[in-house]
Amino acid sequence: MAINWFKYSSPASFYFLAGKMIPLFSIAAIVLCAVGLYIGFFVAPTDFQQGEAYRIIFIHVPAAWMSMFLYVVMAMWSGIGLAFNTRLSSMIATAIAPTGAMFTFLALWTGALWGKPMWGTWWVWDARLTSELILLFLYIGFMSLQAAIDDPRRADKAGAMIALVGVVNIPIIYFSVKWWNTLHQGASVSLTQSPKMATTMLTGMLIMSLACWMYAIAVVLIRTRAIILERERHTAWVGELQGATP
Amino acid sequence: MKPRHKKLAIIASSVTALGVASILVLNAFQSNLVFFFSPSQVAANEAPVGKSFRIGGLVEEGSVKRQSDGVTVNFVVTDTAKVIPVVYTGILPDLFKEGKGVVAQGKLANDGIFRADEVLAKHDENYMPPEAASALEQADKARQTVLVQ
Amino acid sequence: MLQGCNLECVRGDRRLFRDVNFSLEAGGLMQVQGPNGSGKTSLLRMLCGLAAPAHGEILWNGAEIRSLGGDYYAVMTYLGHLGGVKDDLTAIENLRISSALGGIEIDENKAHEALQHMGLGGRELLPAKVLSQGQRRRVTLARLLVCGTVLWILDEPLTALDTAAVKLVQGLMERHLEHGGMIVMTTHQEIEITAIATQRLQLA
Amino acid sequence: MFFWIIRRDLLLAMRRRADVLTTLFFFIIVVSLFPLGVGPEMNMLRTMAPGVVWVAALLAAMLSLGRMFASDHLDGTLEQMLLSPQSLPLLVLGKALAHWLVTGVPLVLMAPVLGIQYDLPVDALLVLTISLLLGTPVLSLIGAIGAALTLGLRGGGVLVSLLVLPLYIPVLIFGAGAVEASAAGLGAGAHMSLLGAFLLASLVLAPWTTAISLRISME
Repeated sequence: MAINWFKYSSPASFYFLAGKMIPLFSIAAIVLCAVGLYIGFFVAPTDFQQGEAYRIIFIHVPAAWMSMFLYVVMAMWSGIGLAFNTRLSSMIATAIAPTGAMFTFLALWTGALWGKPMWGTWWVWDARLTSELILLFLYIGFMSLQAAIDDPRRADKAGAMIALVGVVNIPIIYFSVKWWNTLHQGASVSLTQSPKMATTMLTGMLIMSLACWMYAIAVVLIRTRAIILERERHTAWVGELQGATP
Repeated sequence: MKPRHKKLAIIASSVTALGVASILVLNAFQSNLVFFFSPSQVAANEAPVGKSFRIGGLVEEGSVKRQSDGVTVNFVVTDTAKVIPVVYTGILPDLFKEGKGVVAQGKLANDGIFRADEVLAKHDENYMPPEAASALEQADKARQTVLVQ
Repeated sequence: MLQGCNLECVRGDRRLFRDVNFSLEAGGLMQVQGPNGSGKTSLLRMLCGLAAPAHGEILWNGAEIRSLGGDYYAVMTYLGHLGGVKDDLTAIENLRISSALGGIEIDENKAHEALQHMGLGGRELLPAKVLSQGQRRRVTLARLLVCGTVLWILDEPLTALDTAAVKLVQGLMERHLEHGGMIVMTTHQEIEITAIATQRLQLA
Repeated sequence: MFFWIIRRDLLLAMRRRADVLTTLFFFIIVVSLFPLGVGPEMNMLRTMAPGVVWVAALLAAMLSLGRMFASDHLDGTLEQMLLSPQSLPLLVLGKALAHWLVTGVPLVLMAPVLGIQYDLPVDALLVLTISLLLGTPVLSLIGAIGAALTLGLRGGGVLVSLLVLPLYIPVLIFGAGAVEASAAGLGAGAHMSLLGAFLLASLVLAPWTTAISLRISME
């Protein structure tokens, strides 16, 4: 292909490319979220055993998926930054962390709200819940470590180490419901089996996941742009940018 | 030792250590690291004696009986092989129904009745509208009738 | 042969230096000069492989030093401005451990000799915390007597030393250069070392 | 070389006995405070004991983590280690082992005595000691990663706990779980074999990770 990918790996060109993409992803996130919530609240039928309370699934499951997915993506970009010394990938990893932590917190919170009426408890120390809590701690550790280091290069690399060490937790979260007898139910959607949900419910959930995904991309791009500006503030192109918009 | 040999020795011992570690993990998973025990495990004396633990299974159809005080409930937990009678005083979660999953924490008394301090409902990963559920149930029944015939 | 090509150093937001080039042959001495904060220590840390240059490469006999790893560390001795002397260990223990870290294990007698040569006779068994600054520096420099490496990278080796010790160290360096060794050093003092090739690297 | 490092660190610890004893006394005091706080009800104390001893061990190990590399960093010895022709992961393994010998082993030896305060039966004391014996080296090894990453940072002490404690959770769960399982008559085999797996895996992976982290922090 004729596209020069390396061109976009320089912070300056990525800055402008991201600027153009942010509106697209933001609009996609808003539209998908509206559609997903509409399906979730008005179209999807009542569940045969949980009644209306199951509708929290439309936020809970996408948030939980994103919390794990974003961690893997963050570790991957960190690892690339560590291995190939590419500044941009480390910046993206730094930008992902707060969003990932937000989704982890959301998954835990909505899970508690769901657990109280259904299971009869806000919280149990079963393997799924505990490992998801550890994930939140890992995000927090990553962010605090980076915040404590003044030299951005060292911050990137040190963060990458903790992100990569923490990756072992992801399969533990995912498979915890299979490996141990947990109170948490198993996965309703998986690659190998047909989904164990009614089609409209599944559609709503998938659309909400897509919405969360688009939202995450948009926010991460915005945050990456801010990080780029901060780190490159002494370069000529940022100077020109400031000159252009006084 | 030459540096090259030293390196090989380090790699070999690392791989061995990781291998043994995975064997140990697999070994552990065959044993009893669980959130709750099934009635069969309790019957096989795999559950703790005289200590608080959790049992999990299905609430047997037709076994739920409310006592006269209105808050004490008797029911039977089954995993289709073995059963454990349970007594519990307190508020039950909404999802607690006959034929559905349940996890109860408490102690097994000498009379073989499990005295629960806490009862949690465990639901499965199936989500569908009630009509679909009843249709499925009917299909299931129909199939069983066919099998019986 | 040690070569630096187009080296650039960035600390935080500031670029300390760029396009630094040099080439150091056997028997050569390179003196790195420049005012405080010009990046002398940073350059030395790059040359010994502790820090990576923001740009450019450092070659030892034609190979990038980072790819050589332990093979490079085996022929190089770096003495930073922190001496690596432990307060709670005696001079002799300090010397034996630091040279063992450098890959050469020496016995008590050899360590004794080296310390004596550095003018620390009779103080070998005192814990380092009771030694003066200059004496601690001598313990650090005693490593040069036992290390047996080709390339010495010395960050301000002469600070805190009295005139006698400065002479001693200069003599040590001269002998090292005569035997085909190489030295990269920073110093604010005037030094009198005769070498076949002395070069000065000025950092702005 | 490996043994040189261990010998050196043990020698240093000998000359600074106060540091070692502080950690041990911290452990003893924390464990002894709980019965005072929750009251002398023996049944409750017996159930709490494994958790309390393990949490105290975690905290004690973490308190001493700061010292693992800090003094070597301050006096320049750490630079020498990084520039040693010896393999850095091996040196790190030596340092972690020395850290364990100095802080972990005293805790393991002290634990049965403290368990008596909690009226633990003899077989539970034995399981507790074995679980600590398997688990405390893991604390030193994993802690080394955190100590290396936070080297020379402001507020490194608090930060290291934020990084390391989540990674300690599995050790805590299965370490304390071993005692509970054996007290419940289930046998602690599964827990022990998991702790053993943690130990072996961290023996291989932690020194290597710590070595990379040290190079990052020293750059």
